[in-house]
Amino acid sequence: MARFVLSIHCAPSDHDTTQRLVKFAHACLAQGHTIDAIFLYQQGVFHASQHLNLASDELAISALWQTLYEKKINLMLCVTAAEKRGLDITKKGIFSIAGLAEFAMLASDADKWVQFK
Amino acid sequence: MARFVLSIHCAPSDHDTTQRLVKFAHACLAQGHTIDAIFLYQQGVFHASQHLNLASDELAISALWQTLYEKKINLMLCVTAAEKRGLDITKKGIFSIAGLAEFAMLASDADKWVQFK
Amino acid sequence: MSTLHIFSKPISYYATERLANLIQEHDSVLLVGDACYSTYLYRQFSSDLLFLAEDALARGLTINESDNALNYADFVALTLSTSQSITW
Amino acid sequence: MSTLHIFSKPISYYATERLANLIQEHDSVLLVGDACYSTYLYRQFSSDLLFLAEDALARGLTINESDNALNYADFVALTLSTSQSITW
Amino acid sequence: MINVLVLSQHSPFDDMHIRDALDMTLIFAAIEQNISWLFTGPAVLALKKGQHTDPLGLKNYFKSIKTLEIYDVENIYVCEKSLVDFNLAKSDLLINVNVLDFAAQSKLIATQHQVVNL
Amino acid sequence: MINVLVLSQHSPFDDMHIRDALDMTLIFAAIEQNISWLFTGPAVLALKKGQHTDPLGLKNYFKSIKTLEIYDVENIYVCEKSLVDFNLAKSDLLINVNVLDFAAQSKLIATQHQVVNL
Repeated sequence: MARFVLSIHCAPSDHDTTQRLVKFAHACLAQGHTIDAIFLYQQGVFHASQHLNLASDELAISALWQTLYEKKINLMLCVTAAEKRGLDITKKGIFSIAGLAEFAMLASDADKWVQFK
Repeated sequence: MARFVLSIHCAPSDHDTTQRLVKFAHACLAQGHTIDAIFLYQQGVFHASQHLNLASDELAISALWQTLYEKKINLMLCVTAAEKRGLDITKKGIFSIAGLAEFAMLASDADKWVQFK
Repeated sequence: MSTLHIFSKPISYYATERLANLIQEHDSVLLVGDACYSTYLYRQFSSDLLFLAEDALARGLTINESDNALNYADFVALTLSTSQSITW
Repeated sequence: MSTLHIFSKPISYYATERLANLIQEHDSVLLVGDACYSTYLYRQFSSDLLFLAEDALARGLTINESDNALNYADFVALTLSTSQSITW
Repeated sequence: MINVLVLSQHSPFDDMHIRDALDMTLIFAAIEQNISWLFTGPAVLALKKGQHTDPLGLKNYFKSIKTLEIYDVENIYVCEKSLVDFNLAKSDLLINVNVLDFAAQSKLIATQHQVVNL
Repeated sequence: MINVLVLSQHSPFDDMHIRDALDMTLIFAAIEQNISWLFTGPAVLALKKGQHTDPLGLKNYFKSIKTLEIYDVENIYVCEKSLVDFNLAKSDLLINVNVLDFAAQSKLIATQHQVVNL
């Protein structure tokens, strides 16, 4: 069984990429693989916003991240990327605040790193 | 003398475009023109974030918007674009919350609409 | 030692000439999202294109029996059967 | 009735063929930001390119006397002397 | 009443570009300006028939495109060359559109008061 | 120790792409992995000498690029074709780099454990 890290680089307004990352993550787990971390980097940091307000016919982004959190996946928010982009890191919800070094170490130990953008 | 509206479409992490919009706006005013509104749309809504935390050698984005606010320019934040992207619209600072219709009416009355992206 | 190249947009989004030169014959090319609209334009990168079935179907494309249409389990397996992936 | 076309990135970011066909001879083409690195590549859009002087200088480019180098006052004036602008 | 042109160049699910353009088009129609919408490049794919992105969880905005006429948005233009590039015929499209060559697109742009590229 | 390749394709002031790539490169060097950084397309412009963006208020990250060697980042690669496209010679660049043709770039990619495109 393999160890994955995933990273998301696009804003939550990119619904298509978001749903793809979530499905890929669940498919990994279904095959018995491990996901050591999903890293929110570049515009991807905004996925950790606690203020997403979407209509009911839109992709339920917050609920999708919740499904990954419930599978005990470490959802890591890059703190420097977040601060430069104006995300309120005091309200992080299910996301953990991390430095680039923490993620780079996990990525170095993982078998595969797949980017979503 | 002409009436302008400007719009910004890129995130605050695009420092280059941001400084250009600000300089263009001040140059408009210096020539005696009016700026009826600057509209934050698409990823541009994040300029209204109250949580930008930049190092001192970075572009002072919040201070630049303040200079435009002090010139009494209406800094309009598109509410639907903001909600879809996760911006906290309860903390709007110097920006005013507006619908697309309000901006479209100003754009219809203006002589020129210049986009920054 | 083959690389998985992942594309999610129509080919006009990419530096076609550069990529055509970089992608090797034994590499895998996977089309997802909006890249599925125009799979045929991607033939210059690989004669053996892979694409995500549900993304193609959602976009109104018909899948032929000869097509390499993948589901998510296949996508995961593909990342493991290649040495590394690049999301362009 | 001329249009001002504004570009802020190197030309490879744009659909060159389509734009070359859309831009009219009497239109104005203004290069700002990272478009200033490679002004010569933009000649296919116009024989009379305009660019923002301070953006070009910051990027280490030298400005010749024959160049149409603009400051921000010129940029504002240009938006008024053209009928409409498009930021590509 | 002024002439406003919305320009779309992005592919259908590239961020929210096409949806932002749709919103902008509908708003200008609502405030009774003479609005036009021009699709070029991969944006023409947003007019393609037979798309059902609801199974992916993505909002099916193609339904709203189909209702543009109801909202009195009649000036929908499509770049001829882009249709060819994506192998699309007029009959493959969701709605009735005006197909324009480059010269006609330039003319369309020249008659506008404002052009917004989204 | 694994081989990690950072890929840069964006122009110098397109959002924070190059700076994000610089941060990523430095971090992998700091945790002592075998890091390489490949510049292709407009990204090669980030290596151009004589740029002073401080007057624009933009962070002069070119200074940090110059210090890469101090941080033991020695594997800096540049696409040969992209240098030609932007009319740049090796002597126009801030630092000493390895210029690679397409075959050499493909080989570089093939020897990596992870490739990150920023």
